[in-house]
Amino acid sequence: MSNNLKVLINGLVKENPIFVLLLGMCPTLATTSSALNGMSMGLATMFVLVCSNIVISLIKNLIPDKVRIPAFIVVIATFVTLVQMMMNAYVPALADSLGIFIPLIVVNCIVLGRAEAFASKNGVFSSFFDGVGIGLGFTGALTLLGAIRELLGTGKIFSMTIFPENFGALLFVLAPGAFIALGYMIAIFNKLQKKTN
Amino acid sequence: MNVILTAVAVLCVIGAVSSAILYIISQRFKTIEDPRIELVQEALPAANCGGCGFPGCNGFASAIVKSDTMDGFYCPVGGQTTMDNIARILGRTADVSIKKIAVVRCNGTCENRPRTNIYDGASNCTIAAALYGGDTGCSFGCLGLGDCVDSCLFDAIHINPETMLPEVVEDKCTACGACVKACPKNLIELRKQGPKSRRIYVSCMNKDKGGVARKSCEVACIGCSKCQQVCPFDAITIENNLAYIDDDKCRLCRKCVPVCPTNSILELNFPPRKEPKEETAKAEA
Amino acid sequence: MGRNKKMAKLESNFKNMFLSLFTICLVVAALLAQVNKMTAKPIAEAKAMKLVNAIREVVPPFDNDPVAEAYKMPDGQGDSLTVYPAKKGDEIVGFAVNSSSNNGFGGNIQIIVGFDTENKIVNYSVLQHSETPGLGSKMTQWFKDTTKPNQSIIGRDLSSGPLKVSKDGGNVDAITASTITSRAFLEAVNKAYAVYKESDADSGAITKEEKGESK
Amino acid sequence: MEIIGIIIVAILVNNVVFSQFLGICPFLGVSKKLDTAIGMSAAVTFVLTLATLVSFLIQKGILEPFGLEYLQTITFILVIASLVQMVEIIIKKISPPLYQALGVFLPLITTNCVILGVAILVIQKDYNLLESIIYAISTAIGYAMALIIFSSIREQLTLTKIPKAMQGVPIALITAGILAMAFMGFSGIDQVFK
Amino acid sequence: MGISTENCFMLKTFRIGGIHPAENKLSAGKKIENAALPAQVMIPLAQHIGAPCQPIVKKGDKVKVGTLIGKSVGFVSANIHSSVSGTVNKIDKVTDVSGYKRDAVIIDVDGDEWEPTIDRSDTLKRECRLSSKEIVEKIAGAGIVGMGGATFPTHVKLTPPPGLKANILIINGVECEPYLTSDHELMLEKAEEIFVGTEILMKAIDVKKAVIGIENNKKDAIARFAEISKSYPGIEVQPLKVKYPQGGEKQLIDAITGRQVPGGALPISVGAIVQNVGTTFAVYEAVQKNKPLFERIVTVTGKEVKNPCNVRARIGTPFKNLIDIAGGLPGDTGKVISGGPMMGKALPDIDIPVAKGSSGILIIPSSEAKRKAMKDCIRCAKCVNVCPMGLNPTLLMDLTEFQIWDRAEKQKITDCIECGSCSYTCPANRPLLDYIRLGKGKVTGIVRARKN
Amino acid sequence: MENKLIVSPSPHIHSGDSIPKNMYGVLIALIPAFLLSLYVFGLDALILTLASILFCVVFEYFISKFILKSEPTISDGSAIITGVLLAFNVPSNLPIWILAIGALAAIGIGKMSFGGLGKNIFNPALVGRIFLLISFPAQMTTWPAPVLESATDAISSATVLSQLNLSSALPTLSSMFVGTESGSLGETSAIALLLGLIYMLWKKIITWHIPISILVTVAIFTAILYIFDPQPQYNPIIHLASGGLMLGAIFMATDYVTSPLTKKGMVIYGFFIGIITVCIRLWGAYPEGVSFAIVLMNGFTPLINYYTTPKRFGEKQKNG
Ligand SMILES: Cc1cc2nc3c(=O)[nH]c(=O)nc-3n(C[C@H](O)[C@@H](O)[C@H](O)COP(=O)(O)O)c2cc1C
Ligand SMILES: Cc1cc2nc3c(=O)[nH]c(=O)nc-3n(C[C@H](O)[C@H](O)[C@H](O)COP(=O)(O)O)c2cc1C
Ligand SMILES: Cc1cc2nc3c(=O)[nH]c(=O)nc-3n(C[C@H](O)[C@H](O)[C@H](O)COP(=O)(O)O)c2cc1C
Ligand SMILES: Cc1cc2nc3c(=O)[nH]c(=O)nc-3n(C[C@H](O)[C@H](O)[C@H](O)CO)c2cc1C
Ligand code: SF4
Ligand code: SF4
Ligand code: SF4
Ligand code: SF4
Ligand code: FES
Repeated sequence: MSNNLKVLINGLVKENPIFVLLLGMCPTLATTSSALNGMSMGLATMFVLVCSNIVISLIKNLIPDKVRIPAFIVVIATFVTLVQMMMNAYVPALADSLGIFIPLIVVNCIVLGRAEAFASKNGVFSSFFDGVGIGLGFTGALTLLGAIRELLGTGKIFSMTIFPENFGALLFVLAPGAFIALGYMIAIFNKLQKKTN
Repeated sequence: MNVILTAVAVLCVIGAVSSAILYIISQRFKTIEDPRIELVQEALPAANCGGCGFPGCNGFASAIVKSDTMDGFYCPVGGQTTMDNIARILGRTADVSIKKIAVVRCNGTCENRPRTNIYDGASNCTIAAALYGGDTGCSFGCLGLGDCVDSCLFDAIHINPETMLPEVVEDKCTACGACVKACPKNLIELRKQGPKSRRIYVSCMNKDKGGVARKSCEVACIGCSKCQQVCPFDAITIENNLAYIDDDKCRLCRKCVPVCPTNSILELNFPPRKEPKEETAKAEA
Repeated sequence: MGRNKKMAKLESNFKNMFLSLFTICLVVAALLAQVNKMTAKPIAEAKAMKLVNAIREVVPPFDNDPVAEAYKMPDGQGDSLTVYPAKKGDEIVGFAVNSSSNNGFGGNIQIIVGFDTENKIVNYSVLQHSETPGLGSKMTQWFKDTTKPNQSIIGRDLSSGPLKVSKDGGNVDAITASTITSRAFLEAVNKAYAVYKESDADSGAITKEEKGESK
Repeated sequence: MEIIGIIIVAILVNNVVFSQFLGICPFLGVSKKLDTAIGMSAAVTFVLTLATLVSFLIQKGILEPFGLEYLQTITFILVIASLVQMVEIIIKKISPPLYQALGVFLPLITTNCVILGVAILVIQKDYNLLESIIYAISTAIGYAMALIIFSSIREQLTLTKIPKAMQGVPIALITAGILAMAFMGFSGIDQVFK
Repeated sequence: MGISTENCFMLKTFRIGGIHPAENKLSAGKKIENAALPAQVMIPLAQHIGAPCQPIVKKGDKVKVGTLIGKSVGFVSANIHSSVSGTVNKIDKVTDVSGYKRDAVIIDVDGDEWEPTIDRSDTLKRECRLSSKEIVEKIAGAGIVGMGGATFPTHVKLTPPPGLKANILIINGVECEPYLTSDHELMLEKAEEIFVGTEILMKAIDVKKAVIGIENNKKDAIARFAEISKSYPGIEVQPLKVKYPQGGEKQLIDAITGRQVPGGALPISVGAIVQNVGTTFAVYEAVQKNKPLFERIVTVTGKEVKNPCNVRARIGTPFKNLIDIAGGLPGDTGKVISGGPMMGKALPDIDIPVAKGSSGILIIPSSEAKRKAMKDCIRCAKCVNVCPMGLNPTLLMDLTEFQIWDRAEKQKITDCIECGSCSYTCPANRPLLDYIRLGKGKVTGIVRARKN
Repeated sequence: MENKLIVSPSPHIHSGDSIPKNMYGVLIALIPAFLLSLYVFGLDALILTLASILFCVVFEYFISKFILKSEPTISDGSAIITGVLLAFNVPSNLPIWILAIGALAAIGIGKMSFGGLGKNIFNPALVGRIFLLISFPAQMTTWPAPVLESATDAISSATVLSQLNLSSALPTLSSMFVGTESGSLGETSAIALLLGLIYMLWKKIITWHIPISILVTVAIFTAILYIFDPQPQYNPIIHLASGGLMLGAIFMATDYVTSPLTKKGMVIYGFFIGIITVCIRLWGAYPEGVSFAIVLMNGFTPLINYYTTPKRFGEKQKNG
């Protein structure tokens, strides 16, 4: 179990998909205009990640090497489609605001990357924890970025007012703000990591 | 149920078509890609420093997979463990390479070697070396402008602000040799790290005649050949008024160190000498 | 699962490759089709709910099914808008008009505007837009603020002429720094009014069934 | 006029990278050298156009008639993945120099959201075939432009000593942010074409 | 033939870049004095571009003024002659202008006895009946090298590669370096001799036309030369606008003929050969008077120098002796430079011997000697605008610093003539030329390695 | 020899030119425009300019001292220029706290993130300005009327350019040239800015290539449109004299750090700035496009530098 815990922590910090691996940049930038959106995107991705990790680690030996990647993609795409349908059915507003980035989870390098690098080599339990760890890392980073952008842009976090909206710099909820906020976050993350080392 | 059937039919057709295509592709690919390249590359440290003599880790991996020996392949960064791993991947036995380390062969500290002029050009050894002999009487010695420091990818060599000479950090140096190439005065040499990092070497490159050399630097090798005479293993040669200790022959007996009249032989990481201490003191005086 | 490691992987020959992909596709397609069947209804419902809620918001209370009774009316510019009549008992209490403009800052704006029977705007709701958050997107609330009579359009009677922003000589204050959005929004409102005007005059004459069919 | 509108919007107003956020990973990854950026741009243009065409046909020819729109994601990604590999094989076979210049980027493209994103977007936007192709090409040009400017900026940055913490991705993101700010200046230009 | 009349209003000059530093010609108009013979001379065996000489004397040998003591080895090399009479003390390593210790013949001076073949009279000898080949041989024998600073063996220059032929000889009387006046004084005092030298050179390379280029800040020399040129058909005097580095070979050819020597090519590719006035005078003396090159005019100058002057010094005389003629080393000395302030070499000490290429000794007070702290480049493009070769110095420096040699080569780093205009101009005090010189060397090495 | 000689590679003399000399030269060239803005907008202009300088200098000092841990270089004057130009690019009634955010964006994002003077890719003052324009569009696009009594239209709060789009009555040309129109602080008087240009050209701080190519491009482009359709919004004179064009062309596009190195490059750069400016002005949502055009072309500058070379000696042989 402690091993699984390690796998989990690994995903959260040492191999944080956004700050360290720099994968899945598109949804990171596009869906973090608010903390809620960021978190939802993170959770949706985490769901796909965990499910596909489990399934792939289960069926890994049934798949010939040469069709490994297409098979993985099909599995991932299935879960993505499931998420898509669920969200449309039960949280349509959120589905609207995440838009095209829900189907694009399919091509999120993290998901395929973990399938390839971890799930296809490990057992179900570790794969599950890997999915949860990486997924939490991703969700955490997205939520944090979303919260920062929302706060700087509109003075709110999760729609709770922290300071009057008039003082928010609109730029942060728009496209340029995404790049700039993420840029500084990575810089700070690097610096902190260097310090702890 | 009908809906489900069409879905199944459509997806299966698409799946079948793509798998057929992929099969053809895989057939063609078979001969081209050697999967071991990727495996080897994974085993490498990914520093892409070129220390192995190939253009980056990928180049090294492709080259070693194509060749059928381990000879001539050594990743200085990853060291022996990495080479062992690669050998395991490729099913070969790795050469036992001896760990080396960079040493700077100049001991002309500010005290030992007084400045005779002031250098005021760009802070770069190669530029200064192209201009003139240097800001001391010794035109062979370290210029202290740090080309070696800039060249090191591993942060393993630093100028000591007191001596103005570079010092190598033992456990960071990977013996990649970048600094050896960078030094315009050819002062840096990769030598065997030695057991417990114990090393002995002549820390001087001055080829001037004894008197001239001595005048410009207190610890210059004057080519007096005393060390050569005392060495029981014939490890020391003298050429152009300069002694050199061959690290293949040297057995670290330390006999040469005290006889040097100018203290230009350095010993590193040895325990303090017991009784012959006085002798050294005498030699120093 | 440790045991699995010992199990040899399937060989990459044509038959295996084809079969495994085929099987995966089969399973997946069946699964997805099933789930789709399950979620199709909630998705449609969610969509419908959104519309009904919007209608409910913009017209006086009603007890009919305005969506079922909806009909299309030409807006006089070659397009037609959907009108949802709201009835209490059999009495018409108002109309919700689904209107749009393409001239927003970010393009298309979809709104639904509710009128009572006396030419007055009851309320509006923005269904869809891609205006800038924090700027143009303020239109969802801006024109409802009845404490500021110069910017609210609630209760306005459009028979005296179309609404215009004050910059263009009208009497509606535009959203700060979003004149473009405001113009587009008011354009959609004015279009809705034109259609409302038509259907108001006709509502008694044309039966809802006939209109409903044209939906 | 409509077509020109699509082109201008796709290249300048809603630039894929700076305002749509598609294809950011290779945008950050392959933009360190100008030469590679140019090769990558060419590869993206080619694959994007082809993939949009094929997926458009699949959508209109198979999925919609059978009412299988929900299989969009899965079929598109399958088709695109196979397509990219096929293209790679073909180029390798018929023109090795072309492969050297462009083919090496192909594997990177499969997992690039631009391709799938544009394939889905043209369906969402309800474009016809011609419009879809135009949109795909313009998007690719916008991508190429972003990639090329960006790599030239990064080449220049490698010749200066920027603060340690900012080196690499952080400064690249800040630069992209400022460029995105500059591209916002074009907003509203599309109105002219309506 | 007189002053060329075209462009009297706008003086001719080269077309790209250039700067105009304060001229500071402090020793202008000072008559050439003869330096006293030193007690000992150190004559370096490498005073030219190319292979160093082989010494042909040994310790204890007696030599006279003009005795051959070093024989050239290889084609690009030049003979070395004794500049004094006396006894060879030893052949040893001596720090020379290069800043490194290199072989030199050290001679203890004893009297002043010249080789008898040398014609020591002052009379002008106009006629020269030698053939082109004989002239070149004589020049080679006299060990003449370019005295404009490059010290390229003159006989090599006069032997164009097969297939190329010169059609114009340009005499470089520009002396664009600030402070220096040795060429100027030489032109005033030895004008006729220079014209004869020019005629000899014209004969050697078989051209009908020669142009003497002089910058407009030497109006007296221009006037005198214009006067004399009337009696020398084919030789023209061309006043030039004052602009550094007009003395650079390529710039001078551009200024005078409007032809631009392509990158990597020799001047002969556009049919021109350039010789310095000092070299021309040395040619006259060698051919007409049999006198090898063993003395030269050196300007000793500097703002704090008591008596800036132009002296005729024997090769091998320590700089210190010449500085003493000018009133000794000022108390506030920061830098001693061999040559001009733009291209000269700073010396680590002043016991270094005068060589064939030493045109001046410049002493800079310490307040001006130290470079200001270097800042980051602000990309002001001033260096780009002043570069006479149309290069991009700031980029070249960066490329060198980051060792991107392929781009440096594409950016024509090897075209740099090391004029220093870029470093001079840079508001951020960047050591542009320091790095470019380094990069140029590296790239030249890479290119050469590729050819082999 | 008692004192040691100094040895360095050639050249051994220096022109004496320095970074502060250039920077303070630009500041001197900005004086006429500043005086005019005082005259037009009164005390507000003074307060805003001083505050902006203060913010920029203080931010630069703190960032370099405490975050980058390097020697602060505020004395070189570049932060002061950034401050002045930022102030010149905002309306005179902008709240000070917004100005502070703009200064932070300019210095923090635009300049110090890249390492400070000389390393930035984008013009810091304009990064600050666009940051504010996007973040606080309302405050950034409402201009107070000039405090001057003689102003043509004392109630109007729109700049000439926003009136262009509304095609309402245009102010007189002379008022635009002299600068009694409303607008951002520094962009009101073409004449005062041109004085600055002449000064900088005279002092050889900048060359003519960038400003002239921008102005000529704008003039020709709008003139062509005007010939086909003589509407006031196409009038080239109005385009030249109004808005931030002069300020941008003379003081901001010419920023050394962010503009091309070669003359060819400068002309290409200027040409595109001109074209983009006119396109945004006439057809975009923003009334003014100079700042966007300049920042955009700042982004293209490395590419231009990569592909343009100075005129090489001997490249095209012109013998004769
Ligand atoms: C990031 C950004 C987003 C904008 N979004 C909108 C918008 O959604 N709606 C709009 O009408 N104007 C929008 N604008 C335009 C400007 O706010 C404003 O200058 C516009 O041209 C009209 O200004 P006015 O309303 O004060 O006349 C936007 C501007 C920026 C900088
Ligand atoms: C390898 C080499 C070969 C040369 N060959 C010739 C030659 O054949 N003819 C010639 O006129 N000059 C020749 N030169 C001389 C150069 O063109 C040039 O005059 C010399 O380097 C000094 O010029 P500068 O002081 O302007 O730099 C040669 C130079 C070098 C380095
Ligand atoms: C930047 C630069 C400046 C030069 N200035 C002069 C000068 O002022 N006078 C001069 O005679 N030679 C000058 N030279 C040397 C000439 O290029 C060329 O070598 C010389 O005129 C050829 O004649 P020589 O071989 O007789 O010396 C300069 C060279 C360079 C590169
Ligand atoms: C001619 C000239 C124009 C300048 N223009 C600007 C400017 O528009 N904005 C700015 O922030 N700094 C400007 N500066 C100052 C400085 O170059 C600028 O802050 C650098 O970009 C900072 O690295 C200018 C400097 C000069 C010499
Ligand atoms: S000190 Fe020298 S040999 Fe050691 S790692 Fe650094 S560069 Fe390589
Ligand atoms: S060892 Fe060599 S490279 Fe290093 S500082 Fe000394 S001279 Fe320079
Ligand atoms: S030294 Fe070289 S780069 Fe500098 S100005 Fe002169 S020719 Fe140009
Ligand atoms: S002159 Fe100096 S500051 Fe200006 S561009 Fe050249 S190197 Fe940079
Ligand atoms: S997430 Fe878009 S390319 Fe990686």
